[in-house]
Amino acid sequence: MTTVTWTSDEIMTVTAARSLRDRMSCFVGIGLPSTAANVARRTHAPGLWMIYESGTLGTVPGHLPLSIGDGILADTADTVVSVPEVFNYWLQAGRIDVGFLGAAQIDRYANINTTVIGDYADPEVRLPGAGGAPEIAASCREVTVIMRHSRRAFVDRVDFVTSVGHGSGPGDRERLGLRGAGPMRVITDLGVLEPDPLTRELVLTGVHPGVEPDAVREATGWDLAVAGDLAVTPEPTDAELSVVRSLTGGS
Amino acid sequence: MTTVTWTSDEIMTVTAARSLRDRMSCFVGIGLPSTAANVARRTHAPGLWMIYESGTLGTVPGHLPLSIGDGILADTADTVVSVPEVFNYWLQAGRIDVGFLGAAQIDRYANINTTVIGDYADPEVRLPGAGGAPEIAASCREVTVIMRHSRRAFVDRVDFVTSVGHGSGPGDRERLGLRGAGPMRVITDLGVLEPDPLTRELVLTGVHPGVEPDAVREATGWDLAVAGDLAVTPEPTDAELSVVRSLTGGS
Amino acid sequence: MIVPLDEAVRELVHDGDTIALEGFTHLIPVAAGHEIIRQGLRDLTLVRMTPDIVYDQLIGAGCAGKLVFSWGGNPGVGSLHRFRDAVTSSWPVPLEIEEHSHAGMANRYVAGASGLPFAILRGYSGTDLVENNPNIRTVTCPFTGQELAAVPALNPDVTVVHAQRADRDGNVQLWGITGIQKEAVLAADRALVTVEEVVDTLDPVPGQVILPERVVDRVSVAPGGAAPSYAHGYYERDNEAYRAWDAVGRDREAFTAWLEELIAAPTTPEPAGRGL
Amino acid sequence: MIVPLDEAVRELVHDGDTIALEGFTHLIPVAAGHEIIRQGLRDLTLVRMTPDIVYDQLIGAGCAGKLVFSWGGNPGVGSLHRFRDAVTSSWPVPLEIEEHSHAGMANRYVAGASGLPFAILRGYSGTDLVENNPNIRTVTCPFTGQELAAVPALNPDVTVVHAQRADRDGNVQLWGITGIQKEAVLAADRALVTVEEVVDTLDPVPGQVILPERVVDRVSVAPGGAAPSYAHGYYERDNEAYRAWDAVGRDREAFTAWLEELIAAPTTPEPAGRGL
Repeated sequence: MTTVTWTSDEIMTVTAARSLRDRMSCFVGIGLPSTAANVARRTHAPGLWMIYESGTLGTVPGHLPLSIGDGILADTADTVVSVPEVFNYWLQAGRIDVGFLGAAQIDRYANINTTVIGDYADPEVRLPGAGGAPEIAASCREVTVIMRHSRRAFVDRVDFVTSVGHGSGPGDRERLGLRGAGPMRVITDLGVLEPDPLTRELVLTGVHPGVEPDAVREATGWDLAVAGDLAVTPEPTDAELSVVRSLTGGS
Repeated sequence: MTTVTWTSDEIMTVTAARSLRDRMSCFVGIGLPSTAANVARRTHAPGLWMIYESGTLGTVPGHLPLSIGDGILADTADTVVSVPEVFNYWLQAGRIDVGFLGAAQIDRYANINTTVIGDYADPEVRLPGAGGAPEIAASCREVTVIMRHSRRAFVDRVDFVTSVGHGSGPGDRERLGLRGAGPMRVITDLGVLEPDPLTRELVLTGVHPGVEPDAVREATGWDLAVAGDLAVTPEPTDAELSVVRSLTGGS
Repeated sequence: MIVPLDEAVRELVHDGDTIALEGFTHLIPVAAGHEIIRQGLRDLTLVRMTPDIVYDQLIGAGCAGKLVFSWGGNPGVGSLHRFRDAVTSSWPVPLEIEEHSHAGMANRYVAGASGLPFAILRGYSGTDLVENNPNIRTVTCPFTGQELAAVPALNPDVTVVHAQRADRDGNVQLWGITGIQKEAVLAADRALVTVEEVVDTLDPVPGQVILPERVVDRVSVAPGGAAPSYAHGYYERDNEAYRAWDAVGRDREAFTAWLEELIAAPTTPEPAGRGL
Repeated sequence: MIVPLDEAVRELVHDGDTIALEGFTHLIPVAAGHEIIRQGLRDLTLVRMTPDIVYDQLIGAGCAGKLVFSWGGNPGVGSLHRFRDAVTSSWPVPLEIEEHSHAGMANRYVAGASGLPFAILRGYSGTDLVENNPNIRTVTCPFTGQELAAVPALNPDVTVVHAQRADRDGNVQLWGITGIQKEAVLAADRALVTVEEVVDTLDPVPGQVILPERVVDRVSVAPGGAAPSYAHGYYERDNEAYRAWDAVGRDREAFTAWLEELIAAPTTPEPAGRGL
């Protein structure tokens, strides 16, 4: 009998990868989202069609890119288009199934902040800013957010709405003219949060093996609701872990 | 002593070619304008930068194209861009020195009709329509029109304004937001017409050798004014004629 | 994905559809247009920047109820007589027209491909096109107060283009003058691409446009399918055929004879040189 | 046309200019940025979609009064500490910021390249960017009544890009990820292009963008001039240098030492591998 062990980052990555289906088109953010998408493509979703905002369409990189525009992305793409084209003809036109995003802060309605911690005019911490995220969150058919769990990151209300999740609740996306469904899952190193179909508030719907729901609630800055039928993430397989580690250099 | 003879089309083409200066950028219409631009490039303006609306930038065709998008235009271009790009990034942005256009009808204010003869809803003759002309006439720094002279073609008021020349007189282009200077010369098989600097009405400013001003007035559908210092087109040189004939197959 | 042309047309094109067969002089989908005539489709809204002789043929065959365009002619030769006859004499059926400039049509496709409801441009100002086309309006720049032309997005039910090659998955590659084809395909609900050939691998070519298979619904092999226009790297434009069309198109009887011959012929590609 | 880099910067860039040094991860004009630091330019409005470490350096050196951008970070590594320090502590000088999304910035350049005063997009709706940036407004579609975001055209005084090659006339060729460079050059009043090499003939390359010499004001040869970013076909991205910048940028003293070293160094290209 084999004892499989893994890190919390690894099970987060594997869980995010599993959320992708074969042949989906995925607009991939750099960092954790990129790792997860590349794991999916090397395991159960070989036909995953990855787009990076640098204009690389249908790329199949042989190793993980450090940036959104590494040469390996262009070398292996079906085609490389300009930045206006990737945003206008591909993202804005509604062709992308899922946006894979990271975030610095997220709130109970899955609104995302990557701009500032604190006041915009006099910030405590200045973050990189919007990048492609506001329109990825608006226009992809749905969005998956991948980020590590902490009270600093999971807040009642984000300091700055860089990208709209579910606004302040039901009907907000429609009112704002956002055509995609918005964040349908937030995958963390502790578990999985999904918006309640009625209230649109994020609810804990799954935990990773060995994680207690209370530990997740403790790491969340609002009074996190827990689903009645809380799922437990199936353990990563050897094959999944081996792909994650080959990509990240972990062991 | 050599006796040079030429046709009225040939001297029209040579005169139009002479109006181009070396290194100008020229948005070239098909037919007579294309012949003239290619003559210029093979005589005094080897650096003429020709654009056809099919997206061929800086093309140097080895023979005259029949259409606006013959393969020879792409084969010999500095680069080929999409049709939206040629209109938006090159024409609309105001980068083109001169538009070289033909017309079915032109009026005393150099407004151009390539749409219908007669009433739009129930036309006597249906013509091909606008193509690139409205925006070429609007956005090039200036426009040269090349067409054969006749009372049917040179009318007091065009049946349909496909492309604006000088509207109904001074100030109209500015009022309409047209940024180029508009048609600065009309070159025909009889002579050259230019807008009066004050009234913007076309005036006969030059005739080809052997053409009487009255013959031009006779072929014009309005009471054509004749400039006091009427020029006579210098005769085509052997070199010019030889290039024209090599391109058109004439002799 | 890769099916015979008659099947592809049957699956994707229906009576009453808005259909764009695009091609800017180069790579005109003539074989597909002829198949539409053969299948007797009716009441189509035909869209194209530069309707040329294959549109003259579709109009003469009575397939079209409306034409949306910016320049309708026989390039370098003259007028389209079937188009003229339909507009001036409603023969064989009345033809409604909606008329733009090239810049306007190009930007309508760009808006359609971009998921925007309209496009802005500097154009049309002062022309009589404006008062004859309710689809030419204005918007005011919220920064400068300048007034600009606005045109609605074009989103055809079907776009048909011809390309040099596809791979076996249906990824499409075209090059040379690529005109408005990418935007026309991306703007459409359904897309049919006829190709000169299907190959194992699309070796990159300078100036290429790639249409990923996920935006293409059907690929049909139609070697010579752009003739008498041309396919860069495969065969040249048959200028003589364009000149010869003038006499056929000019005369209803000559056209009708041509039409009967076309309909009687099996669905096969046009003859054309290869590998020029 | 083809002049040394220090001369090109002296001729085209002036204090107070709005200047875009564009490059989307690939082909970042680092050598030109360093020359701007050396020449001590001040009060620049720096524009770029993805300001990375060379913008961190320009900001830390006090060249910039304003930054217009959509994502400012050290890609794959973390934050830009000189940028943070300028925004939060006005060190060494205050830095005003104007902040967009990538889609907004890309469309601003497109409008600038197209001679339009503004661009429309589906974007920004519901975000806090709107209330913090007066350059994000709305327009209403005159056909559907839909409300869309509007952003003003970007027309820099100077755009600087790096490319693989130029010919002796100054025609420029770049390929690989070409980002927003074409639009940034076409939108600018003046354009400077640094290149890996000058060649006799620009042999066509798949995926190439050609910038005709008439839209380029100066070309300067700067082999390795994009390092530590990369030049497709010439050398790879130096990921270690990006990681190493974090420690330098994080500390005012370390940065100041780096800056003094840069200024003391002659105007020469960055070292980089060739022909990878």
